[in-house]
Amino acid sequence: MSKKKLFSFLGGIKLAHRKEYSSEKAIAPLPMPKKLILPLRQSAGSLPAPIVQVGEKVNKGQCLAAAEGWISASLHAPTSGTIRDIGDYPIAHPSGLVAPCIVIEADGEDAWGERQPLLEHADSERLDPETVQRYLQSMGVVGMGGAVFPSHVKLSKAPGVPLETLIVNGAECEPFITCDDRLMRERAAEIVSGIIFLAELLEAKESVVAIEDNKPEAAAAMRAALAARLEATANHIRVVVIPAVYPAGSLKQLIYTLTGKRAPAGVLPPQLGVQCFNTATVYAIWQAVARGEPVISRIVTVTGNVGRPGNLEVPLGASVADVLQYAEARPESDGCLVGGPMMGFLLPDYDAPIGKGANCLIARSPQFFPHKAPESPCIRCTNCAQACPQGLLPYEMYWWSRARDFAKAERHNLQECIECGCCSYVCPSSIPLVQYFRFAKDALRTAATKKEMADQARERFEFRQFRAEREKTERTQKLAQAAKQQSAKLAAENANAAPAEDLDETRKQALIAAAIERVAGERAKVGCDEGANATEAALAPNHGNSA
Amino acid sequence: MEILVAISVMALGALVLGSAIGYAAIRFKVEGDPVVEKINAILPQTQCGQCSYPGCKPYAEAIARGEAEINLCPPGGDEGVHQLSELLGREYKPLAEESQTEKKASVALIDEADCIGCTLCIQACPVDAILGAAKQMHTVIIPLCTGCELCIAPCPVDCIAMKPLPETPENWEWPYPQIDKSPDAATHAPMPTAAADIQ
Amino acid sequence: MNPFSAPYLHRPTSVNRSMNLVLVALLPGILVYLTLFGSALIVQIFIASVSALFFEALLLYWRGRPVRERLSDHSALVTAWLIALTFPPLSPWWLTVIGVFFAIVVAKQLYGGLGQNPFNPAMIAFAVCIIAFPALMSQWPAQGLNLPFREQAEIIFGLAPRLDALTSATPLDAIKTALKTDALYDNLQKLLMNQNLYGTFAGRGWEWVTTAYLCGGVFLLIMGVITWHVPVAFIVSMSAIAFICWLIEPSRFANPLFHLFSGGAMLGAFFIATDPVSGCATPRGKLIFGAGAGLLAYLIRVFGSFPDGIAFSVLIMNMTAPLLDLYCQPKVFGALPSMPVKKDLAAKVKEEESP
Amino acid sequence: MTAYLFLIIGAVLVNNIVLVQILGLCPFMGVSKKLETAFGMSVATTFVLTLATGSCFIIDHYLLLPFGFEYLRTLAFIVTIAAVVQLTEMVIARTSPVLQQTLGIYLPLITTNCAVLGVPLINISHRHDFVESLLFGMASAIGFSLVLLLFAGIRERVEAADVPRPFKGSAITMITAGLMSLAFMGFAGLNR
Repeated sequence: MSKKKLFSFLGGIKLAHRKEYSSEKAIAPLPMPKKLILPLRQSAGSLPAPIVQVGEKVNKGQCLAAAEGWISASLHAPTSGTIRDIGDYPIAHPSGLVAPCIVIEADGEDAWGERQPLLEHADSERLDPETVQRYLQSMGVVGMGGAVFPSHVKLSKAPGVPLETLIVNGAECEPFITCDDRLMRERAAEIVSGIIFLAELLEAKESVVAIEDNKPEAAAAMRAALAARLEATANHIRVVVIPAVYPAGSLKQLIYTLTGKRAPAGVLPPQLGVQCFNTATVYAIWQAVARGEPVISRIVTVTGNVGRPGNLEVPLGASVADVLQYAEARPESDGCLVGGPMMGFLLPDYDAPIGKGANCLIARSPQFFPHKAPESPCIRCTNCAQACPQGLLPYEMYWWSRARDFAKAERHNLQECIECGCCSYVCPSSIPLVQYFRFAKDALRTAATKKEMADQARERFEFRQFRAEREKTERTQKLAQAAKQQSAKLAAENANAAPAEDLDETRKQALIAAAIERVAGERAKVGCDEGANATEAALAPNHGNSA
Repeated sequence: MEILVAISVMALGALVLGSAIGYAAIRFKVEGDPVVEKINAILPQTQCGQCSYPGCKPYAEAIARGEAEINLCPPGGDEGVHQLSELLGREYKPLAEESQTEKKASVALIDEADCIGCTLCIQACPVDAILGAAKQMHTVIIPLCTGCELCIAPCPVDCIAMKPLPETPENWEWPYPQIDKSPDAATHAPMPTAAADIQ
Repeated sequence: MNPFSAPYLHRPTSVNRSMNLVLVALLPGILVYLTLFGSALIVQIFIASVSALFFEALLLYWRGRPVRERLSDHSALVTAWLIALTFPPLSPWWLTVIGVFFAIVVAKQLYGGLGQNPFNPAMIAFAVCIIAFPALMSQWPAQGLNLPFREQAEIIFGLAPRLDALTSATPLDAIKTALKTDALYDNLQKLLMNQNLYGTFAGRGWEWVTTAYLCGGVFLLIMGVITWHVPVAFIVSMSAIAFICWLIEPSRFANPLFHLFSGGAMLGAFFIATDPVSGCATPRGKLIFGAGAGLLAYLIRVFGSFPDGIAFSVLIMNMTAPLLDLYCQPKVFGALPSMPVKKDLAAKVKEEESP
Repeated sequence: MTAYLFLIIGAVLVNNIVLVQILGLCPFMGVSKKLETAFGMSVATTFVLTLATGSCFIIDHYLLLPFGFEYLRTLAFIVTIAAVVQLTEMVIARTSPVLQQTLGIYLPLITTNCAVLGVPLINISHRHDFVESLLFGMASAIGFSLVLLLFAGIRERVEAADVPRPFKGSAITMITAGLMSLAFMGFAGLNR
């Protein structure tokens, strides 16, 4: 295996890994809770539409909500039971707001419905990528690293760009989290099968499993699993150990570390001949195509101030409270983080359910998270700029965000911020920089939506005025025409009596009138068509929004 | 005598410069007013007429002519006034007295049971966001509604009400950080422990 | 419920730590200064510190800001010490207080306090006082001033008469006076030749003070409080212009070493121009800022009307800092050299996304 | 050549029209809120000032002096400047409507910008010849533009600062201008 040069990205920080609490705990299943709350929002893009009724009995793995549109993924029942409600419940979100959910009451039998693994039917011949994409969408496979972007979308290749490197992200750079570590240690064979499947499907020239150097056991397990498969060598799949610098697992930084390619804003990895999947996602893809099991559970690391830290296989829809109770969270904990301590969020409501992106629960206590000083003035020490892996100037972005001057914050590339938290971590003034940036970004997003709506309203208002104008002219024209016909009739009556030289004049007038009429008619028609188009155009984006 | 000469010299100078300006006025004539478009782009396009002009464009034209203040648009809010003052270099003013209160974004909803299908609201809607025909029930196309409230007054049976848009995780915004408070001071619900479960 | 955002981990650092390190880094300079030029400096540091803390507390209280919290960041002390070090040690107490007033109240607190002042407070103090009280601000003591401490304190507090005999022209001053006055032209050559009279490179003990500042500055660099950009750019540009002038006419201009080790050059390069608040913060901006400050400091101290140019050069560069920072932004990670390509790619991606 | 150099350095830095001579404060305070408008104003003023010094020199030298109308100088200069500004405004309105709108009332204000009248008068009192007049006019305008842009940069920053309420707005702007003026005193003596 050839050793390739690694690139080290700008900035980044060294963090205490703190994975020791749960890294030696094997994956254990969480006992099935009695009630599961499944938010429809389990992926980026549009919400899937429920296809079950309240009171309906469902089997484990049965589809509950079907994907709507391309960037969307289906949702399945994590266990057998009865649909109790379809309505708004609090979801795991920093706002603590409610969102549409499907509630299942488990019957305790955990009976699987019919499973149709894709590979069983199409084992001999090469699979058509589109079939795989449709299948994965229907199996609800999304990015399990936290971004929950539908995985089937990422199987599309950029036209004309061959896939140089398929990256499997096992970096897991945030402190505390060990779910991918354990998954790689315990289920390496499945992951490797998944990688081979993806590499062959995407015709990747090489595949790289990136693992941070603080997880030697996972790297060893993956290497052993790769060595056991002949296809692994044929497809040039290898394990690369990368230095543990936060945020090494962030997409852009990981691509740069492994390939030296920098992804500019707005350019997706396939454009650079790279595609990246999380290890848990690869595992989920393999479970779907080989066993016909949709995504109905995920590995969640429970750690922090709990009596029994560990890695649990949690059915989707189990509440955070269920998991915390099982892990024996200590009562003096002050809150629970969902996700890592650098990019996760503090959960406002423990009844919120575990979703496809929730990789870690951390019970907070001052022992693990020492109290932070209140914000003091920024002295532009530039520690943040030196830590920023994106090469931004957080102190400038902060200065303008704080003053709510968002345009100037954008002038300093606010939108390029990946919210990794390095700047806030190093800030000597304890400024919650990331929150300022999120605040500013959200304000900008709202302003953009407002602007879009205003533009649409203006278009429609102007069209309405145009229509009113047209109707008015049409009416006057009709009147004029009637009058003209009247006069023409009169003229015709007179024509017989009129002298010969006047005849020419009358004919000319009639010709002109006819021409005017024709033109006017055409214009009205064109206007109508335009109007129809405009209405269609105005309606089209809303279709996307409401869906 | 000298005064006369001086006056005539100045007059001559003025004449020469005046004719130069006159020529320039014709040569560099400006058609239309592109600023109106810029102002109109800032206005929220609710077409609500709360500024006392019939629609956003007429208000924009009035601002460009210097006839209207820039603080007459309640749907545009404080932000809008700031943007206008930036664009035009005019002094910022808080929203005009009668339109002080900024309203939450809301949309019109027709109580479909009461609707008699009179089409009056359809005629009032400036952005064609109401669907329906004579003697048929009408309905508001919610994504198109600007919340201008112009349809409420014409309704003979008062079946139209404004409903604020709900806050969802999708349109939720991160709040401005609390500066003087340590984030650790935030209060938390008690941890769900096994003991709590038994209760 | 007001949510607060990630990250929930923080490195235990504070503003207070870096300010304290700056104070520590000033100590060697202060010690050498004390031994060579008398103990009056201690009194000045005391006056400046007390008045700075007083004004800062007053303004913070008046503005309803947390007084103790803000005072404990020690930024006012840094300003006070810099004022004490740049003012002549025997200047009357009220001069120092006026300087501190302008620094803390006008240049700092009126702009919102720490982190928001566009000009370096200590240098504002120096500039105000040298323009308002030029005579008092150029009374520098001769080396080995051996008045008892008590007497020096009495001079500062106006209890004893000021003695002209105590003061002597600084080397910079002497050379400038000679350069500007034709009558003293021969004198100038003598001054430049007579290296004994002037010590090894900057004369009269000042070289030892500036060397101590240099050591303190290197300490700050090692501790990571400042970056190398400003001091290096400052020293390079000042020696470059000094070297050019010296090469053209060695009989009129002093050598680069003399300039680097006289007056406030080292203090300016490591402690004043590196102020992150009023200076540049981008790497390229810092280089331009340092180079500009070094160049202007040389021009002003050699050709201008003031004995030393550090204060004015830093203030002038402070004015340019916002614009320099705006146009020296570093490249964002992954930014392509040409924008159209990027947009083109992005558009293609969008088409791909929506079949 | 050195004389011209010193003339330029003198006009741009040492005797800066705004910060040292304290002329042209109206646009300095009024149009420095945003960098973009400040840039527009700089360009407009540079253009007008150069043109005004040139035309005023011609008027003075070939019209007023030969006929002994020196006492009409102020009047004649004002008329000339007004005409030049009018022409500039028309050209700008045609070529850049946004610039015209953002400059708003400030473009006609150049007419009453005392710097524009002051520079030709200083030219006369310093007995500059035509080339020197033009150079001096241009250098003064560059000095004006320089400090206007720097001032705009600082003001944008200060605008977002936590300035005590009584000092918000014009007050802190005046203080900033004063401190800038203080800094510019550092250039004193450099042109000798």
